[in-house]
Amino acid sequence: MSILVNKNTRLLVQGITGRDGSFHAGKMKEYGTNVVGGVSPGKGGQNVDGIPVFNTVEEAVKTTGANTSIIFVPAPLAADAILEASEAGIELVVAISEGVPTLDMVKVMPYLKKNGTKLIGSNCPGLITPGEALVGILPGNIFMKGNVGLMSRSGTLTYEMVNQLTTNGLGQSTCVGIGGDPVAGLYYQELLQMFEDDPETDAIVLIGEIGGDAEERAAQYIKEHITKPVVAFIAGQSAPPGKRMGHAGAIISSGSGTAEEKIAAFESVGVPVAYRPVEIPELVKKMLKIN
Amino acid sequence: MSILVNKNTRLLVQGITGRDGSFHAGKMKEYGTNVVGGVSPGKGGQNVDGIPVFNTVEEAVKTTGANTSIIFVPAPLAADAILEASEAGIELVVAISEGVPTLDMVKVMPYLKKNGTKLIGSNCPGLITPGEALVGILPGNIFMKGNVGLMSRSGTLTYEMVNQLTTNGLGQSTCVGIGGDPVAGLYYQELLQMFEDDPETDAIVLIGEIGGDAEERAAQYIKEHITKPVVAFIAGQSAPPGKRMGHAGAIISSGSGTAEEKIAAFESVGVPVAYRPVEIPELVKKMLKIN
Amino acid sequence: MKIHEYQSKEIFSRYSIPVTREVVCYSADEVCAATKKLGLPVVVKAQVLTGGRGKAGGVKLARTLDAAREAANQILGMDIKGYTVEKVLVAQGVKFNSEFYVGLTIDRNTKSVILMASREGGVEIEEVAKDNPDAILKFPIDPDLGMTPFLARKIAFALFSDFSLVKQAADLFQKLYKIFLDTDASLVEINPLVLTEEGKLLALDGKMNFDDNALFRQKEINALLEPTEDEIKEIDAKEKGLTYIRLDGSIGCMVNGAGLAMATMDLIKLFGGSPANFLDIGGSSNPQKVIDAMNLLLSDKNVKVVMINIFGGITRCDDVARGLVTALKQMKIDIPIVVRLAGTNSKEGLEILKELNLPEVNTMSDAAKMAISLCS
Amino acid sequence: MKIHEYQSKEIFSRYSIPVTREVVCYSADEVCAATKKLGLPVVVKAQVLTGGRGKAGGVKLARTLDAAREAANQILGMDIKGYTVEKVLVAQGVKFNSEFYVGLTIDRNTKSVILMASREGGVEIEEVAKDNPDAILKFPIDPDLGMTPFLARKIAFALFSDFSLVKQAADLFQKLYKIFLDTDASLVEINPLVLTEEGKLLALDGKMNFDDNALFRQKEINALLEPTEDEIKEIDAKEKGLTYIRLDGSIGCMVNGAGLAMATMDLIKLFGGSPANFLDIGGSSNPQKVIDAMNLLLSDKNVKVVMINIFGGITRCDDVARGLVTALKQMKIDIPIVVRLAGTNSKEGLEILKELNLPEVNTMSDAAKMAISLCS
Repeated sequence: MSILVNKNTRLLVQGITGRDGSFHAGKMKEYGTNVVGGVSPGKGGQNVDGIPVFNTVEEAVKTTGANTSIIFVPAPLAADAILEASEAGIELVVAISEGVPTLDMVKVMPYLKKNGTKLIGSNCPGLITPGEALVGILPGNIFMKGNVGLMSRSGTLTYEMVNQLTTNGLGQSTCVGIGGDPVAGLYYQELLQMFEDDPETDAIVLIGEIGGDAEERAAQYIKEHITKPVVAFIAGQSAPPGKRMGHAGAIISSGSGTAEEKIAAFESVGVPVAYRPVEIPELVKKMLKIN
Repeated sequence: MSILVNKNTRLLVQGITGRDGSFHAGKMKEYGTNVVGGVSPGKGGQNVDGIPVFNTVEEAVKTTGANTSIIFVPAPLAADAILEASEAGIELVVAISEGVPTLDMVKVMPYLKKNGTKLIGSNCPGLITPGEALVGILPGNIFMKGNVGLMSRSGTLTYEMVNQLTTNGLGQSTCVGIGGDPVAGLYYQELLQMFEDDPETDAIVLIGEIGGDAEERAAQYIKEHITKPVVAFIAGQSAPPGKRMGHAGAIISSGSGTAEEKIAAFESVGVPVAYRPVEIPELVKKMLKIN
Repeated sequence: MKIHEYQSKEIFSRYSIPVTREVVCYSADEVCAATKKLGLPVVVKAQVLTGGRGKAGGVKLARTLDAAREAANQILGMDIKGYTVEKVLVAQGVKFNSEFYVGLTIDRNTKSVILMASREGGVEIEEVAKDNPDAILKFPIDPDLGMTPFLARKIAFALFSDFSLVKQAADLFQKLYKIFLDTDASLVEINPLVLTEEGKLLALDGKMNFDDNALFRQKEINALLEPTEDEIKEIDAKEKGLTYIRLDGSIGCMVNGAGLAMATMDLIKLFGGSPANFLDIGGSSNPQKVIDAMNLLLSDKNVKVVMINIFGGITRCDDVARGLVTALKQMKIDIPIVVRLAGTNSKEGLEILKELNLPEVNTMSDAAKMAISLCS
Repeated sequence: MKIHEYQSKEIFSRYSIPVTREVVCYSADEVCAATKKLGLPVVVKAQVLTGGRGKAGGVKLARTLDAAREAANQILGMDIKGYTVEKVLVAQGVKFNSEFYVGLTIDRNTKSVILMASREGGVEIEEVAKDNPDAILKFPIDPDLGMTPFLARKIAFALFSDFSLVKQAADLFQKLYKIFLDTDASLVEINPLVLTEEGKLLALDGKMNFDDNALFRQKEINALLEPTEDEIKEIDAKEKGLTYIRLDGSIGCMVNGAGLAMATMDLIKLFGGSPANFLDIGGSSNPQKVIDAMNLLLSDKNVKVVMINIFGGITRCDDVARGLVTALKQMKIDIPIVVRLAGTNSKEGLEILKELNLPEVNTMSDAAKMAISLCS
């Protein structure tokens, strides 16, 4: 098991002929992901690293049986690419593109819901089920197969955390970078439930950030629906109010969305919070009663 | 039983303070329909014929438990009234308003589908389950309770047909005027299936018109899904090509949608077609083996 | 509502859709001047609000100035399906490699706008639809999404393989959809859309129809209305709440409801008569409407008998009867009238009519037969 | 991106939303002239791109011309949260009966635009949200339907009982939503929306923020950008692919990824140090970016130590190392640098760095502690 991506993932790379698209298509293939095709309008018939390129997602899906798609197209075109994937019957869309206008994402959401398409991102590093499939820009080599599920709003901070887990002998079932945009696809709640339902996941690491109230909602959800142990980390405890820290999510204003509030929310529902990344593996081991 | 409206119908009249709205609200109440409220923005708190008036459909539904709504508002406002009913949780909306712009209706449809709201019309005379509920502008006195289901794209032609049935001792389970607009709610197929599933309906009368291919599609649907006897009538056999006969539906052009084609479609699937209204009761009796 | 080819193409131009260079002309002299301006060859095309002008000889290619003048003389004043040609469009002659069809209209089944496209343009698309339906590609457009870039591209890839053409076509489809929405169209059509020798897509012809129900919010489109005499009558009627269409027969019909009106005409025909018109007096009744309807009906001098068929629903039979009595008192009517009343307040209506001494009929069939017998 | 009150209200006006009559002024003389034009009383309001100007004394009512001049003198040049007031808005004094709040923003949870409205306007809405959350009504807007007339009316009925006000408010809500979409806003706010003694709704104040990601397609909005000096630095940084925010500490940070950057700052603080900035060098790496980042970081003279924390994903550690070597060769850097490399190509990176003779650190914690010790 695991969640969302695995050996049965048949991946399409939208924007495969671009700089990032071609680079990461190669990396994902190298990792062992079943990359079945790429899409780049006007480049149909070519191939990138042996991966066939199609003009439209529909054509690519028909030919390759792709069920998952990763999007590297420029931000102004990303929403359209997501819609194209959904319309063609792709089940999971992972949008890496950074800088997508928020109202584009707002417009996309009802259509995805109608079609039952799952979305991760935009502006996210993707996800990985170690040893099975890497669908994203994560550095595959730091991951290790195991029973810890991880979700995070941040990219490199995730790598840091995963590195801590792996070097401490804690492998991962699936790690998901959900991205930091104001309007994004799958979020803490949905992923918590998926990890809860996944027999291969025994503990969950949730990495949050200042801004918004997603962590507070996640804490509430954990209280009501999650039986597996969860440990959390919140980045941005030192951030000054009213400053945007790179992610749209990471903004504190008017006394809501602060690290203190989020930490309190988790602790009030029995979720231990790490103050330093290095504490994460310790907490997980404690929850799983591993020495 | 019966379909769509019955003793459990709790009806709201949108546009109840208008000329047509107030007149027909009274008529429907007089017939015995459970008219629980009306809506007219700015007139909340008043009453029409003892029927309480509300400012919004939401408020009306909360107060009265309405499950069905009939719309008499002017055509430019009709689509918005339909959306308002759907958003407030109304299950069946009957839009009488004539002259609604087609693109307004196009815009409305996905929302109704998402909400599971059933729509009849726009530009329709409504429907009746004799002895239980009249939701429309049909003249209640010509109907008689019985086992013939009837659906029609036309208003007064329906009355003519019903009159033929009633005076020949053939009562009706439910009669539905589906309206003649290019984009309308429930149509032949959906209603055929409802009548098929209704234990109180033993035969079905389908009254069609020239223009479009709805009758051809209905014939195909009957062939594949309907086991109860169906008889049909097509108006417009004498209409000259290229002329619009009042209903948007009733236009023939370029050799498709003619009465001949529609009649042939029905006859090819074993549905007898009446050439004069007076033949309808004869055909129904024959199908039901009544003398 | 329909508009002329040149008007459709003016709208296309406003949305930066490439069309032929062209000039509308009302005389042969204007055609010559336009030809000089555009350069030879030119195509002279009748501008009439009906189809089939090609078959009727309303489109001519001219390779010389004299030929242009001759074409103008032939086409101006020509009668095409009852429409007199009062203006022609003089368009630059364009060399092209292939012809395509693109049309947007409302699809009753998907309840959305649908784009139809075909590689077999330049011919009557209805014939293609009949003979080779697979040659017409159909793409319903999700009303919530509209014509997204990916959909426009998908359609374009289905027609073209060259990516430069795909881009041109996708852009065109998005613009056409925008035009459709912006103008409340019921049809937007380019046939043919040609691929010129220079590798450009260009609208050689253009056709637009509009949703009459939406004209109230389309002032600019409404201003383009050019009704024929018959249509003016129909429009006047509509303003009075009546739907009137003139036909060729001798039995004037006045009916409430379009379906019943058609069924009445059908019955007259079935029994060997010929209806003079379609006249629907519509839903809610009032006596003035009946008077207006009677006046309208009798303005057609071919009418030898009037048959009135009312099934009362909203329309109350007593109102109709009262209107009829008033109308007949005001007007000198010297032709026979047959009235059949049924439904709401029919008894009261028949009582009111007694003073007119009309023949007694009970059913539609009786009324139709009576009207036919009084006609001959 | 933020704009001034007067700019927001200019946009409102363009959509026919009633606002106070008002003039922007840059000097006390201009304020006097404006006061004469508008008539007494007037309100003089600081125009700065930050909140809390009321508490800071940046808003004054003037009942005489002298008072207006005095207010102008007091407010112009005033410092509000680090922003110097360079212009004031002189607005007509309006008599009103009650104050409301209306705001539109993005709701992460419903993934749609949400309209918030309250009868408790005129005060800090965040305080209302905390003390009396039920006093703020929230209506998410279906992106497929938009602000339909019925929704606008429903919201309006929730605030007003007088139908003339309901109609005014519903109209206002539809316009505000249109502004939100048309301008790619992230916030559109009227606080207070007042009900004047004449029974009209009027925007007394106005606030708009915009989605930075959409500025590429909002040329007009983009032209309104008025960055402060710090912001100019941030914008320059962004153009180079860097996200830079200046803070008050002494440890200059260079990190890849916003989350890791924040975690790095948190760690420095946790160990008793103080970060001088947030600096995210972002995703894909190239040496020039590191040089730019280094230049940017060192332009802050408070920086006493540089701490570089890179976890290689897309960003390859050898690229960062190469950039660093190049940068250090080009620049004269006389303060200590601590570099921690992990992830993709970290070994290669560390190898490249050897020639710089930097202190050796392995973990984030080690690096933070080392930076702090080098700082004192």
